Amino acid sequence: MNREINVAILTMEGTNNEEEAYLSFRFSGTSPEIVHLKKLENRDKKLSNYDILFFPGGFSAGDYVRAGAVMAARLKSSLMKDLEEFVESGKPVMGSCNGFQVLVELGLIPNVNGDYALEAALAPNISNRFEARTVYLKVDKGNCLFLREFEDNEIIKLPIAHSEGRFVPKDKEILDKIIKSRMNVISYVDSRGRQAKYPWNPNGSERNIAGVCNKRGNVLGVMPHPERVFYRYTESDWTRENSKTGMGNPFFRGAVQFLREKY
Amino acid sequence: MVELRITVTLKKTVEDSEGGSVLKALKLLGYDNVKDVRAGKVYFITLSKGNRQTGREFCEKLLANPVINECVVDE
Amino acid sequence: MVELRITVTLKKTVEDSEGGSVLKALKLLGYDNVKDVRAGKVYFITLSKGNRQTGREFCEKLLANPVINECVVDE
Amino acid sequence: MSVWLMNEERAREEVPILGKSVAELSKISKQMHLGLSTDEMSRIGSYFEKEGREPTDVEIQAIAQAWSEHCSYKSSKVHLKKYIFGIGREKIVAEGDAGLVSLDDDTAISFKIESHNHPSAIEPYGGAATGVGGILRDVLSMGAQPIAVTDVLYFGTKSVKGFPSPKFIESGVISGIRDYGNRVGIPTVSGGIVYSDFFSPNVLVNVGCVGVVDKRKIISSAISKPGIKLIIAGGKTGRDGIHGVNMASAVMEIGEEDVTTVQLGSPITKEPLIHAVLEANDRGLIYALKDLGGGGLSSVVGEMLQSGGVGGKVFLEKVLLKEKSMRPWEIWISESQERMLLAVREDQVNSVLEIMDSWDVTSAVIGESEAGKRLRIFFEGKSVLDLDTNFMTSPMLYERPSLVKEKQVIQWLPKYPTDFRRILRNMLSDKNVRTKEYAVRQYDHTVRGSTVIGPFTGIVGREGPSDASVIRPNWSKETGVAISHGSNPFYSYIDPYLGGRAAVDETVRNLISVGSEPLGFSDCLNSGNPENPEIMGEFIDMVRGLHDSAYALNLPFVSGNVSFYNEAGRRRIPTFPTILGVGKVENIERSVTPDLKGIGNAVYLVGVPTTDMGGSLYYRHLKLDGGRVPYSDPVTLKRRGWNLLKAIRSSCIKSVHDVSDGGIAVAISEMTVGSGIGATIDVAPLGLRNDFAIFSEPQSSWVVEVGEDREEEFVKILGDDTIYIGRTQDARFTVARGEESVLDVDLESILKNWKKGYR
Ligand SMILES: Nc1ncnc2c1ncn2[C@@H]1O[C@H](COP(=O)(O)OP(=O)(O)O)[C@@H](O)[C@H]1O
Ligand SMILES: [Mg+2]
Repeated sequence: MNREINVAILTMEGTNNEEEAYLSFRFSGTSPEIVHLKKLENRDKKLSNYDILFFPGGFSAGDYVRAGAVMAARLKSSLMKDLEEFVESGKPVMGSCNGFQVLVELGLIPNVNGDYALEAALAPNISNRFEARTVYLKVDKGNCLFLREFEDNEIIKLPIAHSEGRFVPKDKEILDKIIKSRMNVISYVDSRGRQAKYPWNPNGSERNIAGVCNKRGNVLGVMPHPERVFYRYTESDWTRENSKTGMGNPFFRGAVQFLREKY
Repeated sequence: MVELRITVTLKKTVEDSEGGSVLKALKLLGYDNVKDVRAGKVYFITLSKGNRQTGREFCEKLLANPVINECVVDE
Repeated sequence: MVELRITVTLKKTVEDSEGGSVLKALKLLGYDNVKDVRAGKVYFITLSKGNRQTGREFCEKLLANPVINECVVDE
Repeated sequence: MSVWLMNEERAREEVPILGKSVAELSKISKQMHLGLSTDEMSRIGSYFEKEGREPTDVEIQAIAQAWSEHCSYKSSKVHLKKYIFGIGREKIVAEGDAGLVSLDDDTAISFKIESHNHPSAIEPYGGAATGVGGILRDVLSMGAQPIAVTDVLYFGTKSVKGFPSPKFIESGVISGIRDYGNRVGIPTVSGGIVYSDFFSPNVLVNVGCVGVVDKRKIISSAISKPGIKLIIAGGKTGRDGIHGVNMASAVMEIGEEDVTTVQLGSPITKEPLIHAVLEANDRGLIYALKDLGGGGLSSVVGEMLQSGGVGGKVFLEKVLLKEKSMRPWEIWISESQERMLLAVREDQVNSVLEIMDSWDVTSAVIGESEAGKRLRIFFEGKSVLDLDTNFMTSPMLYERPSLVKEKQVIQWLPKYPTDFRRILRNMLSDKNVRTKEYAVRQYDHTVRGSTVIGPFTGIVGREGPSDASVIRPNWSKETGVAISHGSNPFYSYIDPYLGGRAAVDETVRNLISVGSEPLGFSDCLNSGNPENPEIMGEFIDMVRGLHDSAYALNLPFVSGNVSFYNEAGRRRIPTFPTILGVGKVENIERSVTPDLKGIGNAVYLVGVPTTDMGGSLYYRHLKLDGGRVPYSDPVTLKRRGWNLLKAIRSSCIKSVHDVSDGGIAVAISEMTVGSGIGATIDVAPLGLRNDFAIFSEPQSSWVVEVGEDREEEFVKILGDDTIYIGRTQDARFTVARGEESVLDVDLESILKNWKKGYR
């Protein structure tokens, strides 16, 4: 793809990570746009005009009912077909934090059975508190296009900030399929890269799941926030480390590379 | 065994953002027949012994803030 | 006018962290008689017209995620 | 609340005051919850005598709002003018709801700290939440994008009969800040939590906000032309918060629960409102702007018109209401949250309304400015207020009697301690020292992706405290904004003057510690009843202290607030300031954190221990009078601080931590927490007894880790202000005096004690 890459960053009242998502995309060489859900609902804007769709974090509609529930319900009632088409065209779709919650509520993640039914939920953290800190994560990238710039099994650190991040699959069958298809691409680990309990697993997620990619590899949902550590200077321990770029940077680079090669 | 249901809501005089946000969402989903939504919390508490009075103590000591909340205990 | 009460709780199979922390807090307050606490949300919804079925639609479309939630509608 | 009604008709009501006796006037003031003195009531009387008519309820309520202590600073203004307002004026870029200093050629920093003490005492959750909401609006009012929220909290430790328990207050306040700040999407990055029975039951919630604005886009709040339209945007107007300012201007009584003043705030109404206002400003569509806080529309419209020298008219029925039955005076003074008033040129009104709508924000045109000096309010066609704006917005100022009580200063000399390790452990696990992660980790500090230094830094999983936070407001620039606070109620209790100086010192120390140059302060002044001469005396002492330090540093106070009447129950709070300071980090790459960076580096002390132990943590633990409060000399602070800054900028320094509660022993311990690296120091060069050497809290002091090959350069920059005290090492923190061992403690036990209560 030689033309501009158009990114839609979806927003409504309460989503509040659109700024850092916007900047991360802009500094990755794309043309991002913050799009209010209203404009899609009333057909002022069309999803199909974008190359990447990003669901930012925050508290859409206050997260009052359940994280992501209101935004997902609105999207489902007016835009589900467009969303399915977007996903099926193979274009990259990503959601972080509240965005992940919305993707799960929409049935776009994990979607192991391919019918966009609800197969999982993000329940309240086992600690029953909001948790804001940096966590260690292991990347098992599989075919996920957002993760292609990482080494396999690479240990990374990203910030989290959520109170409903406990990944719960509908049943064992769904969980097995997720694992078998290597869709659990990002997991919480301890400082030595081992699966471990709280506090390393900050929310009590099943199998320490922090991020899930769909089978095709183009839809990624993650609880941590790659868009907040685009540069190394916003990593919480950057004064002790000598990394070159922020650990969130490769997510965006990956998506851009993918589009440039594929289209 | 005693089973209590304790419902904690905001007093009518206090603005309920959660209820408001649900109202707005339901309307946007096309339900024009929804007139009002009040949101609250509910606790199902199992006691080995006790009664509604115990429930009222829970309200007072932990579950509700009398300045903003109403607390109803059902057995 | 129809008044619905919709109660949304976590399924028994899903660990209820809020209920757990209320249980812990009540025990710390000295209530050893408390055996179990389940926490949930409740919505009081006023409709100009409708019935329990409408309430069930609200559960499905917005208020509950069947993977983790139970949703009960009372009129 | 008993709504005071003359009769059941909704529109204009007359309040007969002409020719009334003093006693009758006082009764009217009480009944209507006006909080006006009889002097003030008489002054209103003579104004209306000249007008030849009785006032309406709307008029009387409007005047009461404008003349409340909260809105008018009538007891403090004289002193603020004398001591605070004049300092460092050339450094102030603009003033208004918040104050501005310059960050770089194009950008200014807008910031302010404010108390929300009274609302939080009545309803901790809503009080704290709306405190955050209010301070965000102040910063937004200048056209600035908020980049950080801060909160300094003072909790009681004892239950007081008739008031909520300290635990209830604490968890309510913290949840309120969490739920509002997180939802609105501005990181809460700095603050403090202090526990003392001073604050039982008078909890103090001081909240700050910092924002940035393009200098060409700073918005004024003054309207100086006729025909400018007034647009109210954001939340709807309800009965909530009526008479909030009058409540904050009186002593709280036991069991007082005036429900109409309780609000919880709606962060998801605010969140899009911030976007919408900033977009309108970016497109140059805002002529003037102000937020609706204390006093509601009444204060805001009055001040916007008066400061620009015009009059105006408002149609109250155009205001979007939550409840239809509201009376005109209620609409006019309602303090409903999440509202902004935009003044917009007529031809730009539609564009502004469209922007609001595109963010799903409700808005309405409610009036306009007019030539002249009259403010006229109409409701459904009837005139309900017609006042001279100058009269309305010029309250009586008081120079209340003050009395400075001579306090005797006593210092006990404690027995020489036998177990330094135990003392250190107790200090580290003291609620005022140990980690505040149980609260602060519930606040999102990374949202907006610009937090360069957050509240905790170091190895992931075992982070220690940082001294100031640093935000990078523009991803294309290297510049950072440093944010920190200073306050010490323990010092101020003993000596409000030196306490004031120490608060400035701490703020500056923290800002220097991360490698920033301090630019200015905002001050939140907490006190008791100003009608008590002794308290007024303390107040004056405090502002003199602030003045003497800030003047010597030539750093301005660009904004702030005064909270009197914090004296419910038997105990009142000390008179003391919370200072919010901002600094400039030239290049974020050079900013530093307190966690030690490597084994074998040199450890230097900048500063010298002191024998002034008044209010120190060590003496508080001993429960002994410590004598004079540590003395801060701004000249020394300036020399040491700015030299240290030079050293940081030339990269000589690996880590820095300022010396505060618990002295250098606690400072070094905290440096080991986030790093897992220890230190061995020798206190022989410091003189003094060992306990004074390591536990005293000298002002203008820092512990510094210097890279092995940079020592010479460092010492050259700091000169006599620095003393070599030891080196970093593995696994232990040890203190010796020559051959004699004073303290030896392993890092795990430091970590455990400091993290007590978290996890
Ligand atoms: N209530 C609070 N809100 C936000 N940040 C806080 C709060 N309390 C403490 N912090 C932050 O946590 C860090 C450590 O705080 P503290 O232990 O009080 O350190 P210090 O005594 O050096 O100020 C600081 O960065 C401080 O700004
Ligand atoms: Mg400090």
